[in-house]
Amino acid sequence: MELNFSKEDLQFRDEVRSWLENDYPKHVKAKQDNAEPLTRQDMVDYHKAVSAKGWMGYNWPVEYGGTGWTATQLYIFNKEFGLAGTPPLLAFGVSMVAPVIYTFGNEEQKAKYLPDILEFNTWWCQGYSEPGSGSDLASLKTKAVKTFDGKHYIINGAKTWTTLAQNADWIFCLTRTETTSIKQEGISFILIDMKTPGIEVKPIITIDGEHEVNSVFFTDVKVPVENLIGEEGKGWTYAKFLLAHERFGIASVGGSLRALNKLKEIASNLENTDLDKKITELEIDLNALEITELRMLSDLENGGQVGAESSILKIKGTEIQQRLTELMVESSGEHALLYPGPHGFGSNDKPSGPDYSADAVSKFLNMRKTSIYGGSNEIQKNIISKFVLGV
Amino acid sequence: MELNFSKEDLQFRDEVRSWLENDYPKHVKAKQDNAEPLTRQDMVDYHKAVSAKGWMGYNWPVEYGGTGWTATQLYIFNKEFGLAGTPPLLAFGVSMVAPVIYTFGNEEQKAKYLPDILEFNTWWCQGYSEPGSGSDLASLKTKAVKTFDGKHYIINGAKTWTTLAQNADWIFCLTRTETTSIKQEGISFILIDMKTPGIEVKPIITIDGEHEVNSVFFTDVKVPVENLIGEEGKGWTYAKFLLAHERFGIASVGGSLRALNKLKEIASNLENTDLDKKITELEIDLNALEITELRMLSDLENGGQVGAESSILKIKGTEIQQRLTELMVESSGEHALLYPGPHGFGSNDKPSGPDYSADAVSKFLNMRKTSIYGGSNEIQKNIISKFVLGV
Amino acid sequence: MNLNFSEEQVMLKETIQKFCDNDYDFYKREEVIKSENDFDLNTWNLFAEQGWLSMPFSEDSGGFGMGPIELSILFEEFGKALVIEPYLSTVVLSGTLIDNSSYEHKKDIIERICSGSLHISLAYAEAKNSYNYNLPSTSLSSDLLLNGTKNLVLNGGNANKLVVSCIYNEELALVIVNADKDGISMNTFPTVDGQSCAEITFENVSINSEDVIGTGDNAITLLNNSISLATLCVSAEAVGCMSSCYLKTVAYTKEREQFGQPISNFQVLQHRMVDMFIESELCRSLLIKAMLEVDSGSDDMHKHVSGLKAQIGKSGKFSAQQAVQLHGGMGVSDELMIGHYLKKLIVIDALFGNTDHHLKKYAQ
Amino acid sequence: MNLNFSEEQVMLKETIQKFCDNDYDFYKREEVIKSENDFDLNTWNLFAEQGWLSMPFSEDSGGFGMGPIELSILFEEFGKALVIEPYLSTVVLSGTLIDNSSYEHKKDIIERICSGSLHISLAYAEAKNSYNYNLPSTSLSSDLLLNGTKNLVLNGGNANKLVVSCIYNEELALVIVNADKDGISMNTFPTVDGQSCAEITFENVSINSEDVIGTGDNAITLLNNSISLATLCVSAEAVGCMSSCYLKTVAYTKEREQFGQPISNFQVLQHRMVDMFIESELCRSLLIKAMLEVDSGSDDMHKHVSGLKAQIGKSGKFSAQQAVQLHGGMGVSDELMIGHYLKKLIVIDALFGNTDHHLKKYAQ
Repeated sequence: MELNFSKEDLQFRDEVRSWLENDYPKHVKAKQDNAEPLTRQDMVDYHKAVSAKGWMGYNWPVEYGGTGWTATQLYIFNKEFGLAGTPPLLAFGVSMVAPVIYTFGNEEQKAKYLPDILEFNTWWCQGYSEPGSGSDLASLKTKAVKTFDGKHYIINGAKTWTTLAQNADWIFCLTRTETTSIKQEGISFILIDMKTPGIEVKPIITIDGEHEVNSVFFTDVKVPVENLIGEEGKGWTYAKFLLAHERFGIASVGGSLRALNKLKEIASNLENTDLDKKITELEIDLNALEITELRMLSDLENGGQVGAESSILKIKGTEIQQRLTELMVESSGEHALLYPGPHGFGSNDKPSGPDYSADAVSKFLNMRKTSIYGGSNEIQKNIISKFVLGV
Repeated sequence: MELNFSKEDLQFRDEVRSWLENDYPKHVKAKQDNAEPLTRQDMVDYHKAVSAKGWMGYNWPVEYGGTGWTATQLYIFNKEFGLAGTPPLLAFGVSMVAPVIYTFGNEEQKAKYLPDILEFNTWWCQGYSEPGSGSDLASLKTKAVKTFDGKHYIINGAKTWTTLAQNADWIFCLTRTETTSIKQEGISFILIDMKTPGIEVKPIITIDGEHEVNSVFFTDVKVPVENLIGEEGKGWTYAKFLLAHERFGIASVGGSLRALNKLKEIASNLENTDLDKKITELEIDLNALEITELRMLSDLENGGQVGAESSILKIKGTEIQQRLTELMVESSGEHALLYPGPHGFGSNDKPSGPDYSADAVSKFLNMRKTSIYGGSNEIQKNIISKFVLGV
Repeated sequence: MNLNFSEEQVMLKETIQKFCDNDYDFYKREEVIKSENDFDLNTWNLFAEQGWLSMPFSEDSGGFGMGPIELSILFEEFGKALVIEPYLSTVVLSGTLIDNSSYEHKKDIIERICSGSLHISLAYAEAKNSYNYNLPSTSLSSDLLLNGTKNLVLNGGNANKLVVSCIYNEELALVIVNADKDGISMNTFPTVDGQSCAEITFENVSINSEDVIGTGDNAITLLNNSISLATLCVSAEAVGCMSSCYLKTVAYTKEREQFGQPISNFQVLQHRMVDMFIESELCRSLLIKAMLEVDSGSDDMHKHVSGLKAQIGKSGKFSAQQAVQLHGGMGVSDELMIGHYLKKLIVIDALFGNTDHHLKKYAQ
Repeated sequence: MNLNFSEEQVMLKETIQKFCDNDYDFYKREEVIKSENDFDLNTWNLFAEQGWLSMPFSEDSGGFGMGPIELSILFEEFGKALVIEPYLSTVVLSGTLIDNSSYEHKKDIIERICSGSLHISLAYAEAKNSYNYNLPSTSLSSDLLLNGTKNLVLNGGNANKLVVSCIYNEELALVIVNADKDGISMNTFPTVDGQSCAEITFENVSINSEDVIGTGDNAITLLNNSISLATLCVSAEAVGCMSSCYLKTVAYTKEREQFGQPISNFQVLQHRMVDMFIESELCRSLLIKAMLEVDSGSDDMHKHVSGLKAQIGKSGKFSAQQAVQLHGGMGVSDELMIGHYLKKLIVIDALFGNTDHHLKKYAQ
């Protein structure tokens, strides 16, 4: 039994750290460290820098231009990026649609889409949730009807909670190509160019004042049948495959460690023993979460399987992220009532009081989504109950 | 709006306090204050003293020898007794079977049973739960079959968790006189002399080492039909009536206040700020519980109805009682591992360390039952959900 | 004992409720927040006409002589509708403080508050005093020059006058000053709950001696009573928010279908809503206790306000967080009331001392 | 990185598991507890034969040179079966302390521990030291007379020898003394988890100078390492209890029918069991971290043991309380394991510092 990383892994960690110190774009780092909003171009610059290093395909096999990393390397990569406070890498292209394309797509599709994803020439978004379907994803209603000549689908319906659709070039959608008695059947996985006529993106402003998510409406949107991935009606299978692909990193250990360290530094100047105790409890929680993730990693690396236990990572990871922002609000005291809005107070006009309080509540409000999306924490507990406890 | 008691109520409170100071049997008080176990005779002495004062029928109407108290008086009575640390009055006779008898029984039955209950000449116990039926009380299986001549019931079956059956003279039982498709039908309410042949009482030792509850087995127990209360097959109605009768006092505000004061005194010598904070939170909780009970009381006194909201009193009352014992264990530190057993360490042989630790764990273990019995706290939440929230 | 409202109180409650239901919907509120103004002048004038701005003031000053019970009723209803008008700062924090002082012009000021023509803010907070309001660093010199910076002055940007806490002769003092006086500069900021506050700097602002409205123990009492009353009011507001949270969540879960049934069928959600209901009821009980204690001016009143506020901080955040969670994605949308209750309850926890602060105060 | 057990460790685990399953059932345990003896001599001899009593000792002393990982494996299995034999006091607390000391007779003592013929208890606790073990009031005079009272001496009533912490020359010291020596008197008491402990008074008990086995910093290190290792062991024991709690509760709720269905169908109970499972897994993770730190003797080892123990206190009580609650009436019956897990987990929280104590230690 050995918790330490191998020499190779330590070398890899040093390489990641070196990149973060030298090649993580400075203008992005500056804004990110000051909690200033990033522009679309900032995000593109950042992703292209990662791509230039050859790390964009962090969870892809080598044959498609991926890194072919071990689970441990991927863990180290995630943790170090989190510790450095980088923006999370956008998952929609590289980590969500790409594995579906290289696993179930045909050669033309692989050639058409994968290189642009690797180089971040295309920004993807995800068309899963609909106004009526939340945790019950399979109840989706967006329709794709084949034209008479069989060359196109005509798509009608609406998707919602679509993250950064306002920036996206492409969207991958679950659509209903057939109405069946079993709702998981008749679903197809279709890629749609966001410039296609008939697509309308409407912002949803969230309680933190941000425009991060959108509703996307489809009115008679004409899509070539070549954009169907795999077989018609098998979309649900691909969707489940995709979900299984985004397990690791969900614990956000690196990012939470960074936030914890900041919180500890703040608390050390406050002489508030109540806060100290809460932080200690949270630190132990985070420690337990990290070892739990490493245990699953160790199982994987040693030929084992990790199943529904990984829902623990989602549940505890999001609880810890939320709790960190709660304690940051608490440490702001009465100054928590100030609201900078999504674009900050501006540079000349900051209120006095602790500077960390400026975005404490915004972050707190933003983090509320984490226990809701990606399968709410209640759904995760259902999964553990069914698949781990067998009840 | 007025939280203060009326002059009359304050006079009544003084009368209760005076009785507790002067007439609460000294030998019972001494043992009770030292957390020493009471004998059967101690309990009889105590109840007879209450009876002598005319307070045994605390929730009865005047016509049957009850006090005819207002809800406020009953509240004061409960609270003052709790604050004085008296043993809880045994509910089985006076508060459970008696209201069923004077509401649904015939004149002979009233004359036969009520005076003995008022004078505590008979000790009653409750035959509700069965090995298979817990929260699902109506699934009970104990059978009562009428003899050919119609003069007796022959009873077979088993009851369990029967509190102090080892001391009881009589038991009131829910029995199945008919097998029906709706399980709530066909249940009859029958009184049984514990000396009847065929009854066997077997102790159940609980985790605190106490013999408080029992299993009671009935093998061909012959009971006169005169012992049926009300109509055959209507037992479920009477049982529900009975449950509605034991709502108040369940919050145990007086007893919890007494325990809280003791805990505060102990903590004041410990210089443990963590414990202090937990005690403060609990004190506020208890305060909220008391006002909540008073609000329901005020509704009653002003002609209103109190429904399923009173489940709050059960839930929070038991949570607070349990929490109090938890904090007492905590304040015992490492000495909590000592176990005096149900009969204490004896008088000459006490361990050093804080004296309050001697029975801290026993009480903690004993209190675990409170969130289980009388409709588990989960069942109480189902009740609130259904009848208050309407979901 | 009678814990029911009097007939007059029930009528007051119904009047306010009717106003909120009919004239204060979500969209109107959003419009005002997004406009240049921090509140709606017509609404404020309506408050004046209804007499609500006169409620807590003594009859001598032209008020209705109502107390913490009526204020609690008002604020609970305001909480349900998330009213943003600056009642707390002008009427409760500043108005009652002045009314309780022996300031010679107080009648004039209170009358103008009642008519809706005057806004006053209490400048009690500073960047570094973390809930200890009795030791400001703002000072009044022996020749009555005021120097220092106050922040989080609620509605400060709209205030015609300010009540400022400061140190004078090594004691706490309270002074009144016109907001447009020379030497006063101001920055305003939005607050999380859609209101606004100001950071105000005083640089050698000369104060008239008659405008020093309290010093020493008297100033401490005036300030603490005013803040205690305001703490009670925001707690009542929180109770309003909390009861709306559970009621709206029950309604939503009954309508929202997932997996072929309303999600209110799921027992975990049922019990969660029961917990929200219980927290709300327990807070209401503590509110009743505290408002009766403040009403009678008992020795324990600050203690009971602290007990209430400590619980409000915990229960409020719990209720709103669960309401958001059970609303799923809709819960984090700015277009629904639910998320705004969460913001309000966060602000209320932060105002006048959070849970941990009041737990310590309660235990003292 | 590899967090899986080695083949030898898996074999050890299986051997102990087999023993517990076959030879250590509930009724046998109950019999021993109710008898005059505090443990079963045959079982103890079997431990010796299996070599389990030799596990943690250095090979020089005749042990197997195993470490905290193997001890954790042993204690987790002991936790599942609630083994009451005094392994902790004789082998872990006293044995490893002596083995790590430079005591000249240590080889003899360790050999007798390994063979099962010698019991030793560590007298570390006193009535007033509330988890601060480095400042005992028991003292050793300059002419080597021991005076003072120790309490909560685990298995003290059966001990042939005692290791006693005391103050000598104003420093901490550890002495070994035969339990039957003149001047030693003893009272024994049962513990909540079915074991026993003693309160031992020393009155001018003369100590041989060679039996002072550690003084000053050396004594502090010996004592703290021994208690840290014991803390790790009881935490592993707790993890065993916790995993049994959720597994037995899952099994029970699947069988127990109410309202015409197994109660495991109720979502509230399902999520409660999921919470128990999660707590148990998180504790296991902290256990792994702590045992590896102790194994490597890292600077942070005491910190990580404290983190583990703090979590064990919370999670352990939660898991056992929920197990009792979900078993309903059966949960509070002394005839089922469930209630005994609760007792054990209460004892473990109390031993060597409870949650709050270790949170503070962790933060230091």
